[in-house]
Amino acid sequence: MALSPYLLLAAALFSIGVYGVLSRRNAIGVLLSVELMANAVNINLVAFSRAHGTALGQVFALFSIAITVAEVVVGLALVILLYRSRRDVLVDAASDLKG
Amino acid sequence: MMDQLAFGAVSAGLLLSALLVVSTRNLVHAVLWLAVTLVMTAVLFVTLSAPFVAGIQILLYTGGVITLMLFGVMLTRRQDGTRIEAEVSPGRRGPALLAAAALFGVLAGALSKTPKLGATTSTVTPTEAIGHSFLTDNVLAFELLSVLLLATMIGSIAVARRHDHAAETKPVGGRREPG
Amino acid sequence: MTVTPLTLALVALFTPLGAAALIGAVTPLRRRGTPAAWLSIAAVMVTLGCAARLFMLRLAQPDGELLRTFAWLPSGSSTLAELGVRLDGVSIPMFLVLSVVAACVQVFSLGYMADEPAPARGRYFAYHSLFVFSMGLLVLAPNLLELFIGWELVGLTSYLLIGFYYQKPSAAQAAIKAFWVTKFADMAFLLGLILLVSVTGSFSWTASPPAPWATAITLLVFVGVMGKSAQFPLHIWLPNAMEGPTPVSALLHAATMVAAGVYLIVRAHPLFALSETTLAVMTSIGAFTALFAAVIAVVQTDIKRVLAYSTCSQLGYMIAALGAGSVMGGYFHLTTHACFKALLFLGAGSVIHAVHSNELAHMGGLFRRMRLTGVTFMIGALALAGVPPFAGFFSKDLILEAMVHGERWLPLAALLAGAFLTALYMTRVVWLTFFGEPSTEHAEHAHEHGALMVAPLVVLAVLSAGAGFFGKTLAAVYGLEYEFSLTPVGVAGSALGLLGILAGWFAWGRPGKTTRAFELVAPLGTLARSGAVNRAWELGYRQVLMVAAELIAWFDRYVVDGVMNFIAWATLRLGTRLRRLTTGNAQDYVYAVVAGAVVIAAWGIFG
Amino acid sequence: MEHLLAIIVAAPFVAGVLLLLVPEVDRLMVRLVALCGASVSLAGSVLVATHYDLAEGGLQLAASYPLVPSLGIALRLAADGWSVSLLLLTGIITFAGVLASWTLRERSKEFYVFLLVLVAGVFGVFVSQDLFIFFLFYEIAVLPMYLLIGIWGSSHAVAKDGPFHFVWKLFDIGGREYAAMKLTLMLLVGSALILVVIFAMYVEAGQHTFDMSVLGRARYPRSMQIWAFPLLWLGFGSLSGVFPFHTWSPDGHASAPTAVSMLHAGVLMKLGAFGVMRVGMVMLPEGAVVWAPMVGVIAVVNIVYGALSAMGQKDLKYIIAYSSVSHMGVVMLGAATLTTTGWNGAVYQMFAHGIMTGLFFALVGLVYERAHTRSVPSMGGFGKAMPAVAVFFTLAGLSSLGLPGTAGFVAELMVFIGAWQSAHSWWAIPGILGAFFTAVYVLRTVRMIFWGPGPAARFDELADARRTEWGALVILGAALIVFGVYPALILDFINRTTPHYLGAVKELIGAP
Amino acid sequence: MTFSVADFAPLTLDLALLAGLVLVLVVDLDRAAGAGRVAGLLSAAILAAIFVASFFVDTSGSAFGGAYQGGAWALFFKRVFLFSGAVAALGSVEHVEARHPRRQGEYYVLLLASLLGMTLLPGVRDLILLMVSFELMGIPLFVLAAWAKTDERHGAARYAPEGALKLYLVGVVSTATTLFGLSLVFGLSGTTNILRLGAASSSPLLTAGLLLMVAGMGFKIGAVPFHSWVPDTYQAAGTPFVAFLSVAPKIAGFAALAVVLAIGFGSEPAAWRPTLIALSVASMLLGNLVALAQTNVKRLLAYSGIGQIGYMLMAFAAVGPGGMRTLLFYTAAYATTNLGAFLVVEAVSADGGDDSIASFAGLSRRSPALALAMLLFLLSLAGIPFVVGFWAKLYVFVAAWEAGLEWLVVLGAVLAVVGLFYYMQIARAMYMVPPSVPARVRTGRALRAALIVSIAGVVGAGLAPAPLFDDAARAAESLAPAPATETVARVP
Repeated sequence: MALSPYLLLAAALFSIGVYGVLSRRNAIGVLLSVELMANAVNINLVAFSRAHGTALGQVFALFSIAITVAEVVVGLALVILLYRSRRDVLVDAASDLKG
Repeated sequence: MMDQLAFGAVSAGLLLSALLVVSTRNLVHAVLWLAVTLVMTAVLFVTLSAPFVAGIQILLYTGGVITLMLFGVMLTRRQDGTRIEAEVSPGRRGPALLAAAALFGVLAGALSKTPKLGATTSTVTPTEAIGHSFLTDNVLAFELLSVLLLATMIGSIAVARRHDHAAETKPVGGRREPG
Repeated sequence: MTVTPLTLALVALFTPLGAAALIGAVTPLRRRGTPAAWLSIAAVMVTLGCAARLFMLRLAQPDGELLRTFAWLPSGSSTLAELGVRLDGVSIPMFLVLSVVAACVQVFSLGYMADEPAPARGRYFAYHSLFVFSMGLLVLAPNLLELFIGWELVGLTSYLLIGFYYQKPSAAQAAIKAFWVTKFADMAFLLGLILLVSVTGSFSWTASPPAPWATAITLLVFVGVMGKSAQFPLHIWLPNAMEGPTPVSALLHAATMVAAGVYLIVRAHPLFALSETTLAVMTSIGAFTALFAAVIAVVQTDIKRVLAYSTCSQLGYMIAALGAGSVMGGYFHLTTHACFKALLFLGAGSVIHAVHSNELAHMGGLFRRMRLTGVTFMIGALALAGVPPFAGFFSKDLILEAMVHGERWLPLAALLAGAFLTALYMTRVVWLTFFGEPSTEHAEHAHEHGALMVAPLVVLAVLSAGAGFFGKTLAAVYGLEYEFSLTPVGVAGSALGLLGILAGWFAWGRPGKTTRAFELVAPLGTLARSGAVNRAWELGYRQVLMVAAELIAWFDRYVVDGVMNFIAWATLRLGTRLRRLTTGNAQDYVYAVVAGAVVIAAWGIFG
Repeated sequence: MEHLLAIIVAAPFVAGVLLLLVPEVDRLMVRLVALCGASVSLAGSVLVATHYDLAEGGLQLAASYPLVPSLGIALRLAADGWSVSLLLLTGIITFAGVLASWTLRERSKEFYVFLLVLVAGVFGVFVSQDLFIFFLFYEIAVLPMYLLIGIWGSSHAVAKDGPFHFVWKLFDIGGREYAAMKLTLMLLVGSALILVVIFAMYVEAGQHTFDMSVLGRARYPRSMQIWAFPLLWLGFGSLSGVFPFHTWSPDGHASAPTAVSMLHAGVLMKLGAFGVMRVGMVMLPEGAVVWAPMVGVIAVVNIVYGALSAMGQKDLKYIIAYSSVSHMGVVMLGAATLTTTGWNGAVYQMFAHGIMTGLFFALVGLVYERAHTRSVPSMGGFGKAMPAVAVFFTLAGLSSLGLPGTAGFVAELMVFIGAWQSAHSWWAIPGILGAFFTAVYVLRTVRMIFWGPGPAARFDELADARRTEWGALVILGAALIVFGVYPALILDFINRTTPHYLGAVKELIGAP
Repeated sequence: MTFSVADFAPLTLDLALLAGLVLVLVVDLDRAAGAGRVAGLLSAAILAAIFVASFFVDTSGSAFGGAYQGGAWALFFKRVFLFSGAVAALGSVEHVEARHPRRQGEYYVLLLASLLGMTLLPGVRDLILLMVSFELMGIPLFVLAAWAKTDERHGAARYAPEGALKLYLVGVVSTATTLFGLSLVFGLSGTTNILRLGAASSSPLLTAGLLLMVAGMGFKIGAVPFHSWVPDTYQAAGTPFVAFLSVAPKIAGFAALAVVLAIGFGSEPAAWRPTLIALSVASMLLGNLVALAQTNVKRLLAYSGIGQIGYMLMAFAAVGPGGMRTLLFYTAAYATTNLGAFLVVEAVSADGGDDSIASFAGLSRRSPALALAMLLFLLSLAGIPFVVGFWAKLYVFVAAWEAGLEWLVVLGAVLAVVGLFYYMQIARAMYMVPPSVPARVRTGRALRAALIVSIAGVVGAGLAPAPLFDDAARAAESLAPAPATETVARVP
């Protein structure tokens, strides 16, 4: 099967993630969307791995997954911190710093 | 042919669930839709002969991330607690759509302008190869990853832990009483 | 020990400069006043001695010249300008005249300025010494550049001396007015010099630039002359210059400095002779000024102003003569005029010193009280009026002859009319000053002021009376031809002079007729008092120059600088505006990242 | 002798460093150290003049100290005839400037430190034979100005008016900090342009050195010279007050303390003109020939416009500042003539104007210090209370209006002759007109301040020059006369160098 | 493929750093042994020791099958990072001790972890390793940015989560973008070996991948339009950390960019050069202009830093060894200068200031040395002679000019003057405005030491830039053969 549909799929998923990041107000919603973007990366990697016929892409994807998880953990910690300090997690509400 | 059909079905589910992740009003639903997306991705990986990655995907993402996210939702629910909403700011939808569409357009355009990318092969990579790769070529990255995870752990705890709040309001000079 | 002429000249030139420097730099000397005065007089006496010796030498050997120069400004491998000394038949007599008059005036000043505070006197004599040096530099200049240097320096001393009473606003005004007007004219002079050096490669008056350039150069230089020698319409500063102490008026603004323009033309006559146009212009302007200034002199009520306009008028004669080609006429009249006009001014000074006023109306009946002054003043007046055998008669005669010779009929008519008017206004002055009844307390108690003030009068009176007979000697020294001969026009000139005296006596000489006489000249008075020329210049200064200056000052501050400020302002505003891009909303930040990525990628792929 | 130039440049700097060790309270010591630094440089400058072999000409007393070999940068110092004259100028002005600011009270130690650093930069520029070092010194000379004006300057109100009145909301126009900032920014924009051209020359010459003699020998393409020259002209010109980039000058000079005004108008503005000539015209002759008409026209505008602006001012410092703008126009006019006489005149005018304006600002400082006002119309009759100040002010004024016997005359005469001999003879006419306008405003100013009845009772602190101030006045005044009477003292140096530098230009325009 | 002990030789310094990290962690865990400032001083000492060791240890050679390449290039960056880390750690001691007494050890552990990621980056020749070290550098920074969560001074506690979250959100999106680009580049070239990336046949998709990577890394260096987090995060986070954040990760970002672009795709600069130029222009313009309108010193320095990044991008865009050595020199100059500037801000705000320009009023009279130090840093940032920043700008301009970017040089030069305006606002406050509080600024000893080191760097390299420049030149040359300048397409 051709590689292009996979890449297209990943691109679409990535774009949906971007849409989510840009439109969600809730920080956790944004994090979810970031997950979509990261997931798109993994699809790319695994698809390429298949195309190359080597394990390299998969290894890459595993690293990517691990890193994403680490990011999410930190992100959630920050969100909780934000919640503690502001009693909400609305991204656009946290805009005391500007200019 | 079966490949295409399977791919079509999986990708349709994938995209649909992803769209729901970003559009559903209920945040808990969004988390669950993300779980669906991640599982569908794992399925896709299986069709791409990457069962190990699929397994990790399920384990780490669906098992770990989704749980974390749910915790996060619970912890940060509004104090009135009536609705758990993933508010979408109405003014942002249009521009966000525009940006996402433009991004997709650029990527799709690049894809379409790129001549024959070749097909996927049917070679199935054995899991051992992956493990081998971890411990040889990428051992350094692997080791580093552990440091990364350690740092993440320390950092997350330091950020999220509550108990040092009260203590730190009055500086203690960082020195404990001897003995 | 034989003293070379060069040494004499240098000693003559630099002794006064040394005196000036000494008085200027040594504060106690200046503060004391009297020692400074004597130092200055000693210096001018040295100059006089040297000048006299030079004159003698010249008489003995009237040929040749002494020229000593050194390179002053180099330009590349050549020399742009030289300075030095030139001793010849033109410079030596003038130098003598200068030193004689200067000596007389300084001695006179000793008495005249006696009432001034000591430091002011020190300053006064320092200026005088500086003037002698500057004028000497002008006279002995070997080229037009050095002449110009001296020219400007005498302008400076003129400025300083007119403004001697600097705390008096009118004096202050008069001083800068004199400087501005002459400086304005000197711009043309300088431009002429620049043309000269550019065309001929030197500042020498013997260079002969091609015809059109010659006209341009001489015309430009002549504008400078008009300024310095107070020719219409640049004469306006001279009457105001009478704000200075009267001896200053005698020396600078009658005898020597104002005559520098005439001297310049005499000096540079080879150059001026190259252009018929310039000569014609000179005659016209000279003759017009001679008449115009004489007319105004008739109605002045200030004794010094009468003499000032008279000076304008007489300088007009000289310039007209030079324009008509009579170098001798111009130079001769310059010499005689220096004597009698200095005499007249010093006489006036003596009178003013006595009555404490310049106004003719405050005088009267002084002849009985100041007999010597009266006699000498009248000698001067007669010389000025051109009554034979006084000096003015001979020189004026020569000028009128030159007009006939050059067939300048219109100027001749003007000069003849001027001769009549000259006699008229001098008679008026003499009468109103010395005869009739004293009109003020001061005039009642007027008296002579001792030998120091009288002696110079006598010396000058002798010269005024007798100088005319030495025309031939002078001519020999000049190296020019001169033979006195009585011509119809000369007779007419003296006749008109006598007529003028008569008319004057009729008008002012008979008690009680004065009022009617004024009615007679009323139209002239209107003309004079309106000061149309002066007003035009004032208008140019106030309404054009000052307004332009204020406009430009405003423009620079608020438009040119405004634009600079605006650029800074706009940059800062832009910064403030761009600041709003950082909205504080993290999603906007992410949006920027995505948009940036899309644009970059799109540009890379499709661009 | 080999290190003489280095010593001249270093002396003020070393004195500045030494000053840091002197306690602030020891005011006399602070001043003496500063004066020592200035004296060493002045003495060194005189030594340079005496040791410069006129017969040999060219660059002498050369010394080179490697600095950044990888870029071909070295501290190359050498003096030509122009340098000699401008070194003397800087030495004299600095010395007089230290004397004139003797009575400064507030934070005087820091003041002298910055002042001396600035002076070191000025000396450096005049003897640099490495384009990069030239620029470096140029910057050192310009930058301390910000603090010198910003801290020790004075403020005044400027009425809000004109089409750009809204900028008053944002800027404190007339304030010393505003003036300091404006000056610094405008000059640094200029520096940026200079830097650009310096790189262009460096790259274009391709010799990997900033040695000016090497860069000077390089043949730059015509197209490059044509774009590079105006940038240099603008860059350096902004410092020499070229219209319309002169507007920092009135505000800057008006706000600056006495010694700073003296140095700035007296020496710093010359750096700009020197740069235009030494770097722009000598090293980019084709550009110079192409752009000379514009340079000349703008110079003429400077002369007349500056003089008229000065005439329209009421603030004493503004009058003198605008007169500097006008007189620097004379320098630029001389440069634009591209003739030997004109160039001699331009460099001589740098010298003459430096001394003259130094004297002016010293006097303005004295008057301001005693009268506490700079508004000329409010003054009057000061001559009675401060005769020496009046005399020297008049002397400076006479030099500025080009009276023979003062240095100003010599310079203007040569420039105007050069202008007439150039391809654009008419330049001489507005030039001369400017001299006349100068006579108008200078004498008017003298009359308004020193002449007339007075002084009014409120000017009870008026006093004549005192001790060290006398020193400053006498030195500068004497220089004006000495160099006006016997210009050969430095003109010989200038004239020894000019034909050499003008060679390339003359070749291009086919002049003999 | 196997590896041997020899493989670790090029990584000696990094391993030492890792060991140091563990040491600090252990010391911190054993609180009774005396936590306090020990962790900070220990970290600083470790970093300083490794920095010194870097001059004696041979770290050249390649390791792990070419995944890592030691040598002058990597070493240069390592030193910059170690220097920045040491100064920042030293500068943090009093700050952390006073404000986060319960979280001192973690602070330094995270700092060291981030540093470990950085020191590896320039030597990385493998995409996976690149990704991991990039993240190792980044994730601790997210956390450290929120460190002020309990600091009640001037509302820091309220701002900290916001600033950190902004950094985080922009960061993760950028990371995702980078990774997406990385996945495309990897996929299309079929290798994770960076040295072989250039061999892939160029295609629009590859270009897209490459540029997405550049965009993602643009976040790290804070180039416009990926810069928006910079001022907010700087304002919110603890100043000594900001000092570190403002230099080390940015330089590391450049290292990563250089690894990918100059090493991976050095053969076809046309693909990425225009992008860098565009980013450079945007950064210089926006950074310098917006800085004009700032009243908070940290925000001002943030925007000024954005402008500085523009100059570094200009150097990068000059391509070739000329550009690269210039970039290296600039990074070093920028590191020491900006660190110093922020540490002065810390010194002032630690003693009652509030980061506003106004709080610098009269500093020259309160603490002349501190004011002079700040002045020197500001002059260096502005690019004024005799401090290192001048040479940095100079080299950039020369390199850019030689690369045919004359117009960019003109723009940069003019904007440098704009920059001077806002730097002078601080200088003005220090020297011309009378102080509101006359008291001397009390500065901790460690902070003072850190400042002295920075000053030494700024002035030392300002007076004698040659050694540093030669070092940078050697490092640039040791990089994989870069394209000759002639082949660089001139940008219209």
